[in-house]
Formats: sequence, C-alpha cells, structure tokens
Amino acid sequence: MDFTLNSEQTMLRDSARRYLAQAGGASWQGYAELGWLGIAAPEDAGGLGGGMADLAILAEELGRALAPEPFADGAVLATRLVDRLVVGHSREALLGEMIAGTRRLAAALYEPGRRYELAPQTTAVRDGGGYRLSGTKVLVMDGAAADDLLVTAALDGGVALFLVGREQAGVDGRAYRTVDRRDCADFRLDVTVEADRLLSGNALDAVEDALDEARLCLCADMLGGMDSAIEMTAEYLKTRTQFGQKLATFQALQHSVADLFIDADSVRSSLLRAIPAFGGERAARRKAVSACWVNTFETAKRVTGMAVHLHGAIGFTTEYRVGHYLRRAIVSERLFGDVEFHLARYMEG
Amino acid sequence: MDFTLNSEQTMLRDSARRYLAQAGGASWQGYAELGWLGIAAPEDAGGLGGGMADLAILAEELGRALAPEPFADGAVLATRLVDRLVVGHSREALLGEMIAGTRRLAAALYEPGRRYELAPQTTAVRDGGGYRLSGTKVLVMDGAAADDLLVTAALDGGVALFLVGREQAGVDGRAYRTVDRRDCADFRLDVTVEADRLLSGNALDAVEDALDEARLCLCADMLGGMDSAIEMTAEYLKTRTQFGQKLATFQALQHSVADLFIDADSVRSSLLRAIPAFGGERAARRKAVSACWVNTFETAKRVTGMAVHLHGAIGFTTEYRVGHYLRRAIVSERLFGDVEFHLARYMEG
Amino acid sequence: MNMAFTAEDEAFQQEVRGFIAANLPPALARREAMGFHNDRATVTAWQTALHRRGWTAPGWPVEFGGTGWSPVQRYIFERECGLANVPEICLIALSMVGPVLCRFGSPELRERFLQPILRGDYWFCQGFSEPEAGSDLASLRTRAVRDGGDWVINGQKIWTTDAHMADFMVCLARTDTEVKPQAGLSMIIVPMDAPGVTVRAIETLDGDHHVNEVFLDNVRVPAGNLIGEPNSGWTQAKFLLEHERTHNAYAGMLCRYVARIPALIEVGRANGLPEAQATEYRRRHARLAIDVEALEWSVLRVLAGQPGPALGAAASALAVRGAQCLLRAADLEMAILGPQVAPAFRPEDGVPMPAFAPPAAAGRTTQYLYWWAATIFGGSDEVQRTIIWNTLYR
Amino acid sequence: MNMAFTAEDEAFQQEVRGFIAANLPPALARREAMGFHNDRATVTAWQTALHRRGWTAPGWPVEFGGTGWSPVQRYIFERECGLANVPEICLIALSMVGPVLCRFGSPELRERFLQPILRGDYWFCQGFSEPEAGSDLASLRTRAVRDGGDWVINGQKIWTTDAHMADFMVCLARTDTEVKPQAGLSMIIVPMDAPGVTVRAIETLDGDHHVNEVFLDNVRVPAGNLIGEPNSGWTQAKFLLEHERTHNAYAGMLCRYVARIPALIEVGRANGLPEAQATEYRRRHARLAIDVEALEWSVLRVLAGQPGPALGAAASALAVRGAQCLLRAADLEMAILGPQVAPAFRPEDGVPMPAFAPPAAAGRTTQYLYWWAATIFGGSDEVQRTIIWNTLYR
Repeated sequence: MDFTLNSEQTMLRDSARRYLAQAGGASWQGYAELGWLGIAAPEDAGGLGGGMADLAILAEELGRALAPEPFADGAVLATRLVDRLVVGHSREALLGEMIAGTRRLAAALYEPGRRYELAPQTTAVRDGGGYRLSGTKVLVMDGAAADDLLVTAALDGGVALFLVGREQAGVDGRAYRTVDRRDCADFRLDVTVEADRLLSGNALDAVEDALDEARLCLCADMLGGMDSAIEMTAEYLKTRTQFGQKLATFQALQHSVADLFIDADSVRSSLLRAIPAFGGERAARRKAVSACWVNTFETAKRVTGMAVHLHGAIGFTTEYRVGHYLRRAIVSERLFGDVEFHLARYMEG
Repeated sequence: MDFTLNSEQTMLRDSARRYLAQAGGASWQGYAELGWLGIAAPEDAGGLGGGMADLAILAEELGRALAPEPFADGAVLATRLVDRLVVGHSREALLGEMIAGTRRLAAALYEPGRRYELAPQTTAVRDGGGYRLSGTKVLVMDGAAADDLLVTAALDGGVALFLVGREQAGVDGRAYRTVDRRDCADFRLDVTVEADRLLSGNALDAVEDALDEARLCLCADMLGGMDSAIEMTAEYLKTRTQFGQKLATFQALQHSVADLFIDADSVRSSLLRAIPAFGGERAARRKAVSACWVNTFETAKRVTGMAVHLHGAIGFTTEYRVGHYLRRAIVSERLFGDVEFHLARYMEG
Repeated sequence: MNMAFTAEDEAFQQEVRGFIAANLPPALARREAMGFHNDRATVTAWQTALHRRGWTAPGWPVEFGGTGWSPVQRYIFERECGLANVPEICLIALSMVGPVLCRFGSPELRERFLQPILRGDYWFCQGFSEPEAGSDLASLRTRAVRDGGDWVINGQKIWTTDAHMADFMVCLARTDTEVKPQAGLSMIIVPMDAPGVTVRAIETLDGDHHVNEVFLDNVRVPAGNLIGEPNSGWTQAKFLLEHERTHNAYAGMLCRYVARIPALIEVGRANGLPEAQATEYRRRHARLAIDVEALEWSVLRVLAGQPGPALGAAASALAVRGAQCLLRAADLEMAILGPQVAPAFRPEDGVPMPAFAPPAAAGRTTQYLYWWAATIFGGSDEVQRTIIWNTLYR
Repeated sequence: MNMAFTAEDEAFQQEVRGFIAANLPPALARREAMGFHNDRATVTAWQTALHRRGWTAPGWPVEFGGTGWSPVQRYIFERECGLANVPEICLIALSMVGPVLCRFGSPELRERFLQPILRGDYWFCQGFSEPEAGSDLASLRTRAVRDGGDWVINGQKIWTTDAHMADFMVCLARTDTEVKPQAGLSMIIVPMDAPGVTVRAIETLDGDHHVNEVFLDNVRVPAGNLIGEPNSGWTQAKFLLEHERTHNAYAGMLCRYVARIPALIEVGRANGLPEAQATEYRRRHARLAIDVEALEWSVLRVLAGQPGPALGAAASALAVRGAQCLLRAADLEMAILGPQVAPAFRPEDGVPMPAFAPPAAAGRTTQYLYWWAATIFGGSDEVQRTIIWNTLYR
C-alpha cells in the first residue's frame, strides 16, 4: 500500500495549485488549455485517461481555489457518460470537442419533487424516425452554458439517455444561480430528437457509475476547501489582536483549530479509502463513495462554519474568502444526494 | 411565575444538604427520622404531602450526595402507588409503617425480555379465595431489602397490582448489584396471595403516574450529581499543577467546564418546566417528563464523563468521588425507560 | 415556587395573538417567514399599529412609554411574535438606545428622541465596533474632540447594522486619551446625514445587506448630543449590552422553527422525501423541540431573576445554546427540503425562482448562513464561555 | 498511489485468521469479548502459541525477534486480532520496553531480557507517572542515587498498569538534579520483588484492578540495569511513547465493535427492543462504521508514513478520534441492551448473574466506563490538540 503521489500526480497537483493561485477561478477555456477537460476522457479519444485518484487530486485543488466552473459535473460526469455510452465514429469527435472545450455537455438527471431519484418521469416515445421527449429536468448544473444536455427518460421500461441540443425548439430553459453563485438551470422538455440521439436504452448503471466518480470529485473538492479554510483561519488568528493579545495565543482557539484538523483529516482518510474502491466491484464502490459523502458533508459544514465563526464578523462578508467555502459546502452536499440519502445507500449496500 | 423556593423548600434543601454532607449516604432509618420517607405521603396518613417540587428538591440533594438508598423508587414510587391504590383502613397503617421506615416496599414492574413494557406477562388467576401469581420480575431496585413487593400482573384483561410479601413461599429472589453498587433483585413468582392483597384491578394509569414522579426525581438526582461533578472539577483544576501552571489557568479547560455548566443549566430548565406539568393534564405531563428525561440523561453522561476526563487518571478511581456520578448516570438512565424510549414517548404525546 | 403560567398570563397571550392577527400585514409576515430581512419602509405599518396600542417598547420604564409588563408577559409577547412571523423593528433604537436615554439621557435628549423612536420616525444604528476592536471595546480609536459648542468626531466604525437606513448613530468615541482606556469613552448621538458621515455597504454570506462600514470624517455634532456625563460611555455601553440579556437566545425565532418544521416535513414528503428520512427528521425535530423548551424556561428564569447561578452566567449560557439551536433548526430545514434549497432565492432582485422549488424553500439556506453569525452576536461563544468561567468558577 | 490491499496482503490476512482460529483458546476469546481484562495466567497459552509462530513482537527489529512485517501487514494483524477477540498480551514489555532495549540497551540487557519477554516469562510495568507528574514528565521526583555498583531508588509511581503482575518495572528516575529537568532522567529496570518495592492496588470505575501505586523505598538495583547512558531517559521515554503511535486509535477494537453490533441489535430485538429504536441504532451503527473505516485508513496512512500533514499531528488526531469512537460504540451497545446492562457483572467474584440478562450484556457498561480512560491514555485529548496546533499551525 502506497499513499505517495507518483510524479505525474505531483505535477498535476502542483501545477493546478500554482495556476489557480494566480488565475483565481479560471475559465472553461482555461480548463481546456490546461488539459483538465480531458483528464476524465480515454486516451484513445485524445484524453488523458486519468483514474479516480487523478480526478480527485485535481478536484481537491479546484475546491481549494473555489473554482466556479463545474468540474465534477461537466468534465467528469458528462465525459464519463459519453465515454461509456456513445458508440460509433461520433464518439471520438464528440469527446474531442468536449476535451477542447468547444462543446459543453450538462447532465439533466433530476426532476421536480423527486429529489435524487434517477428513474425518470420524463418519457421518450417513438415519433417517426426519432423520439419525442416530454418532462421537466431540474438542478442542471451549468445547464444554461451547455451546448447539449444529457437527458434521462423512460423508454420501454428502461432508463434511456439522450443527447439533446439545448437550443433546440421545445427545450425551454430557465437559468438561475445556486446559493454559492454557481450557474444552474431547469428545463421543460417537449422536443423531438433524431434516432441517433439515443445514446443508450439502459443507461442506469452507467449513470450511477459516472455519478459516483463525480461524487467523489465533489468530496475531494470539499476536502480542498476545508484544508484551505483551516489554514486561512490559523493565519488569521495569528494576525488579529483582541484584548491586547494575538488571537492565536488563546488556547481555546488553538484547540478549536486542532479539532477542525482532526475532522478534516478523517475526511481525507474516507477519500483515500474510496478511491481504490473504483478498481473493485460495484457494490463495494457504492458503499465506499456513500461513506465518503456522509463523512465529507457532515464534516464540511461544521469545519467551514467554524472557520467562519473563528474569523468573527469579517468571516461573514462576501468580500472575504472563508465564507465562500461554507456556501459551497451546503450547495455541494445537495447536488448528487444528501447526507441522509447516502447514509441510506451505505446501509443498503 | 416565580422560581424562588418558599421557606419550607429552602429549609428542606439546606437541611438535606447539610445532613448529607456530614452523614455521607445516610441509612433508610436515617431517611425516616428526617421525614424524607413521608415527603411523598399524604398528610391525612401522617405524611408531609409534598408536591413534585418538594420531591425534586430533595432528590437533587440526594443525587449531589450520591446517596445509595432508593428514594425515587422506594420513597416516591412505592408510596405514591400505595397512596393511590390502597383503600380502606389498611391504607393509613401501611403508609404509617412506610413513613416510619419499618416496612419497605419495592415496585416489581419489569419483566425479562420486555424492556420497559408495563403490560405484564406475569399472570394472576383466582385460586380459592385468593390469587395465584406466576411470572418473573426483574430490575427490582432494593428488592432484596424490601418487606413487600408491589407486583403487576395480568388479570381479566387488565393490569392488576398486588402486594406480595417478599419472604412468602413461592417468591424466589435473586439479589445482585447494579454497576453503581445499588441493590437490586430479580424474582421468580409462583405464589398464592389472599384476596385483600389485590390493590387494584386496573392499575396502569396509577403506575404511569407514580413512575412519572419517580422519573422526575431521578432527573433531579442527576442534576444534583452534575452540579456537584462540575464544581468538583473546577475546584480540582485550581489545585492541580501541570507544566508549571495550575490547570485552571488553561483556557481550553476553563471553556470545557463552562460547556458543562451550559449543558447542566439546560437540564435545570427542563426540570423546572416539567414540575408544573404535574398540576396539569396527563398527556402534557408525560411529554414534559419524557422531554426532561431525554435532556437529562443525554446530558448527564456527557457532563459526568467529561468531569471524569478533566480530572485525569484520578477521576477513574473508585476511591475518588467524581466517577461515581458517571456510574450513577448510566445506571439511572436505564431504570425507568431509556433515552430512546422517552424520545418515542415524547413524540407520541 | 409557582412555575406555571397563570390565567392572566394565558389571557394576555390570547390578547397578543389577537392583536397580531388583526394588525400584522400578511405580506410582511410572509417575507419574514422566508427569513428575508425587512427594511424600514415595509415595517412602518406594523410599528404604527404597535405604537397605537402602546406596545412598541416593552423594555422601557412605563413613564417613558414602556408597557409595564411582567417578565412573563414580555416573554409571551416575544414568543407570540416569533410564532406569528412578526419582523423585528429597529432593535437598536428600541431595545438599546431608548433604555440608555431613559436611564442616562438629559431631559432635552429624552424630549427630542424618545417619542420619535416609539413612533418609528427615528431609526438608530450602533457605532461600537471598529476594525481593530471587535469584542474589545477598550481598544476603540474613534476620537471626539471638543471644539466650542460641538464635538468633532473622527474615526471608522464597522459591522454597523442598518447604518444605511438609520437616522442616527449612537457612537462610542474616545473623549479623553489621558486616562485608562475604559475611562475615556463617551456615547454621542450622530445624525447620519451630518457632513463627513459616509456609509459603505458590506454584503454578507446570505447575500443580503445588513451591515456597513461608517467613516466619520470631521463630523461635527452639538455638545448636547453627548449622553450623560462625558467619559461615562463605558458604563452606558455595558448597561446597553446587558439590557437585553435574553435577546441572544432567539427564543421566539426558535419557537417559530419548532412550530413549522412538522408541516415542512410534509412539504418534503410531497416532494419525494423518503419515509425513512422523514422519520429521522421527525426525530431530530423532537430532539430540537426538547432543547428549545428548555431554552424557553431558561429565558424565563433569567427574566424572573431566579436566584442560583449568577444571572450573567445563565445569560451567557443562553446565548451559546440559542445559536446552537438556531443552526440545528435551520440545518434541519435545509435537510428536509434537500436539493430544493440549492438555488439562490431573491424574489425581488430579478433572479427567477426555479420551477421546481416549493415556496417554503425560499430563504432556507440564506437563513442557515445568517445564523452562523448568531455564534458571535453580542460576544462570541468563546467570550461567553470565559464569562461563565470567570463568574462561577474562577 | 496504490491504496488497495494486494493479493499478498489478502493471503496474509487469511493466514492470520487461520492461525488465530487454530490457536486462540475459546474461553479467552469469550472473556475478552465481554471486555473483562485477562490476567497473566489466562493469556499464557496464547502467548506461547504466538511465540512458537514468531509473531509475538511485530514492532521489533527482525534480528531481535521481530516479524519483519510491512506496515499493512502489521495493521492486518491488529485488525484480525481485534475481530477475533484476541486479548492483549503484555503491551508494555512487548511494545515499549522491548523496542527501547533493542535500540538503547546494552548487549547484556538484551541478552537478559529480550527472549524472556518474547516467551512471556517477563512482564513489565511502566513507572513513569507520579502523583505530581501526569502528562508532565519533566516534574518527576523519583530519585536514583549511585552507591557503589548500585542505584538506590526512592520515590512513588502511580497509575502503574499491571504492576501487580509484572516481574519488572521500567522506572524513569532522576539521576542528576543539577541540570534542567528533562536532562537529568534515566530509565532503570527494577525487579518488582526487590526489597523496598510495595504495590498498592487502585480500583477503577469499571470495578477492575488494572492500575496501582508503587512505592520505591531505598530500592537497590545493579548499575547495569540502567538502560543506555545515564541521563538519557528523556530521549528514551519519547522514543518509547512514540513507538506505538497508532496504538491509541484502537482500530482493532473498533473493528470488533462494528462487526458485532448488528448481531447485538438482533439480541436486543429478541429482548423487547422496539423496531423503531432498532432502526435508530442501525443508523448509529452505520454512522460509526463510516467513521471507523476512516480511522482505519488514517492508521494505514500513519503506518505508511504518508507525506502531507506531519505524522505527529495525524497520530494525535487518531488518538482523539479513537477515543471518541470507542465511547460512541460502547454507548451504542449499552443503548441496544437497555435495562439489561444495569447489573454489575463479575462472573468470577461471586455476584450472581441476573436471570434476565443475555450473555451479551456482561461487561457492556464497565467497558463503556473504561473507555473514558481512553480519552487520557498516552496524553489527554487536550494534550493532543496542543500537539496538533504546535505542529501544524503555530
């Protein structure tokens, strides 16, 4: 067993940290230039063929930097779905465009009043040579900026996945922002697509598999956020004076920071335990991912919230950085199943 | 609304505290001489006719002093049951003996494998002029020292309460001690009692009512224990030196003690909220008692455990006092329903 | 001991409930329920109604317009306001500045300010905190220098709640630099439209505008605006901060949460919440309700001045527990609604509401974020713990 | 990175499992499962089997009898021992004194002690703590004075685990009072049957006898019993305390709890536990299992020396979390069994078992009590937090 990063991983981590520290968030096109959009894509399509460990390393740095672009959703979830489900010559072309950042795809999985249920109420029925899709999709991260949506729909008793152009007639989008100011959209669909837009008639396992990779990326993202929030807090305590003393000299505050480290360090272990599960069987992987999710997001809220608290008033301002980790934590927890959802999934496994 | 003790209550508290500080535990006969065995008994039978507030005041002092004699069970639960259910001329005589400490009664309510279920599997069947009782009773506090047992048994579809002599043939007792070294016993019953030993054929409400009074006494007992454990801890920290400093000068320890106060103070409020509920309707009283139980025993374990922890090694020894509060807490929690039992009861109400 | 509500208390509760039902504008209650703070214009109708009834200032002495309520009545009023989604009206004017003026102000100051405060014509902000002095008022740097009949004030205040809609600031400034830090402070009323006063908005994590920076640049106010004797500001500030010692328990707000969460769980059920999760949330709600009931009784104990552990320690305990309970309550609401709380809801600023979220979802996340601030309001939890140790155990 | 177990690791796991199944006396495992500590006589058969297999001392260098296992193998061994209810054999001799002798001991001391320790012939206790020095070793008062070819020792030790069944004490004593406190300490091996050694039992909250006071009154030992150079005791003590840095995580014990709790819930169900409560306890079990899995990986990270946050901080984090998890696990077991855990179970001391309690109930409460001590073993949680702050953030 070896917890050491190999040289490519070290380079990936260091270059990402350096770049993000300079550039702040970076744009989608910036991601493409750095090769990050190809990290989850297979080498035969021009990607880097990165494994779960590589994805997590990058996601951790993006979380640390509070990068606003949707890596877990866009660069991982969508790429993995296309990789697994698109067949034929269009596959390489599509992946190539995604890697280059010239074509963005967003996964439209969730529906109103259904929380994290993946069996869709959106229906697909044969219509001439194609399919007519009808239904509503919500919480589509980055939906308004996407060129195409990956839409799940019920077809012949199975869960089908379609590629639907966002600007097509019959795709009625409504963009909004999440609490942490990420872009998001809902879609009313009443649209006919051609037959070749059906990527799979039985996509549920592929969706779950890709979601698990995206989930672990979000956990890594939060871990980066927690580490950064804790470091910022310790630094802040060293600069700030109250009652004639540096805050960092108060033992109660030192111990509070130590508790945050203890908590975040446990999340790191959950993550390192889940990564190798991607090399094993599906049931064990699901359990490990859900375990990591539960530990990550219960912890993240407490750690980032306490980091805000320990800063005092300045921590609550949007001008200051630390509070954004808290906002990101409470939104991220809700993107691919919340703590109770994953605890139940863990217990089923 | 007035939270001030009246002059009798102040006297009760002060005299109990003074006496117990000198005498340590005190014996059952000592309780009788101090009038404590009559506090729950009605005035017309020679008792003091104390209300719930009076019982709680005394119970708090007994908890503070770690008094080993069973006040909540013996002096409250049994006395209230006799007061409510015994009719005729034997009532005053029996209560008189109980108040004098010459006759001890123990309530035998629980059965093996039934947790806190009060509907008994012990049966009563008519047998000549009397009743034949068959069954097993467990966790009878002070059972081995009692002269008589108050035994619940199923009779004609109702819950009957019988007075059974402990030394009668067919009463097979097995004495043991609880983890906190209180006396306890289990009983196999296969015994015939005379007709006048049936106190009530429908005793369930009376048992629940008397149990609620005993429950609140145990909560008060724990509150006294917590207060004492916190005070001992603060005092200990002031005397003990580590790394060249009094422990009491370490801010992290100061704040830990403050947290214990915060927690215990909340228990005091739960108690003060439940006491007046005894003047109101049954459903509201049950809710208030269960609320107090949940808050008390979740808190007591943490507060007394942390008091032990803050003492360091000496806290774990039986020679030192503080750990006995922790032992008492984890046993007391299990005497009349545990935290989850009472949380469920609270939610039903 | 008589720790039950009397028949009179219960009659008073009905009276308050009836008054609120008859006078609180429904739109105001709806907005308050979402957790969006109400600005000055929107609460005027409600303050007018309160003032007509004589109920604006429960904490003032009767002769100046107070209600003369018993502690229990004051608590009942707070609780009913919490349950009925009554918004706060200018807390700083009514609960802090008013009592200070009643106690320390000259007849002229009382004459000039008390009635307008009661009517809602004058809103105040509190100029205590400074960039280098948060909980530590002894380090304040803002100076006021006497110049003829005026005080000339220079300095900077921060975290000034409502400064952008206040008419006046009650400003703590250093009027004597020769004495030890606490002894040289004075409290001076500064009109916010005086030349030299600049307000800069600070956006907080909930996306709202509550607090500000206020720059005081050669601001000139008449000498009579100084409250009481010069250099007695420390005493006045302590009086002011302790006047509403149970406020930081947020008992009314917590009663609101406890009352509405069961219905919210049903909203969740109608929106895909699995029954097993609903069971867990009902359990958490019950556990919260138990703690909030205890908190209510703690508030009553402090209001009634129950002898026993020093009141200051009990009030500090309340502040810590209040903030903990608020975070648990708001966290539970977010959990119940799940993905529906992710969108940023600001109905008025042009961001459309997402199609899928029930009305109950609006404001749940921002309110959770806001309550993290309750862990520092009126002295951080750490300051409260130190007070408890020093009061009871040192 | 390769963070999965290899095929070799899995084969090793099977090997360990098979060895334990074949060699651990069932009565010993039953007693250990109840949480009653095993005394020296009862574990001899097991230690003999271990010694025959060469597995007594995973932490020693191979040339002195160590196993040469990889960190992962050491962890697998610990985990399997935890799961199979293997009792601890003399931890102080094997995990502390042995490594110190291997590192610092003279050839004579090694010759004299290492083999008997491996065989289980020599048990040790650790004479560090004193009444006025708990976590703070610099304040030790026990003196050792050179007198001809001997050291003469006077002082008092406390909290001395297993002193009543040990053959020797490794005693930290002050051999130079002229230098600064840390510099004047030496580690000396003291036979427990030497004249002047008196052991007094201390009963702990779990009702058991683990710890003792040891009085040293003019105890005379040969000069060769001093380990290494005089006045190097501080370095040796630090080496000794850090040698088993993951021990305080109790990972093996926690795996045992996680593995057995589901069956205990079924025992509870058969004894009247309502289904709704069982559901809540299953939820708590799952939450505990998640934290214990994380803890296991943390142990592996520390054992493997993963770069990143300093190892010392990670080891301190482990100690804090390990104790928290133990208390949660033991508390959950008590909750599952409910009233059945109230009786004091000491099958051997004549108190009869209550009629109603299932065998699984024995020891649940005393073990919970015992784990509160885990919050101070090897440095209290507060000491660990200070280490973390100083290592990473100061």
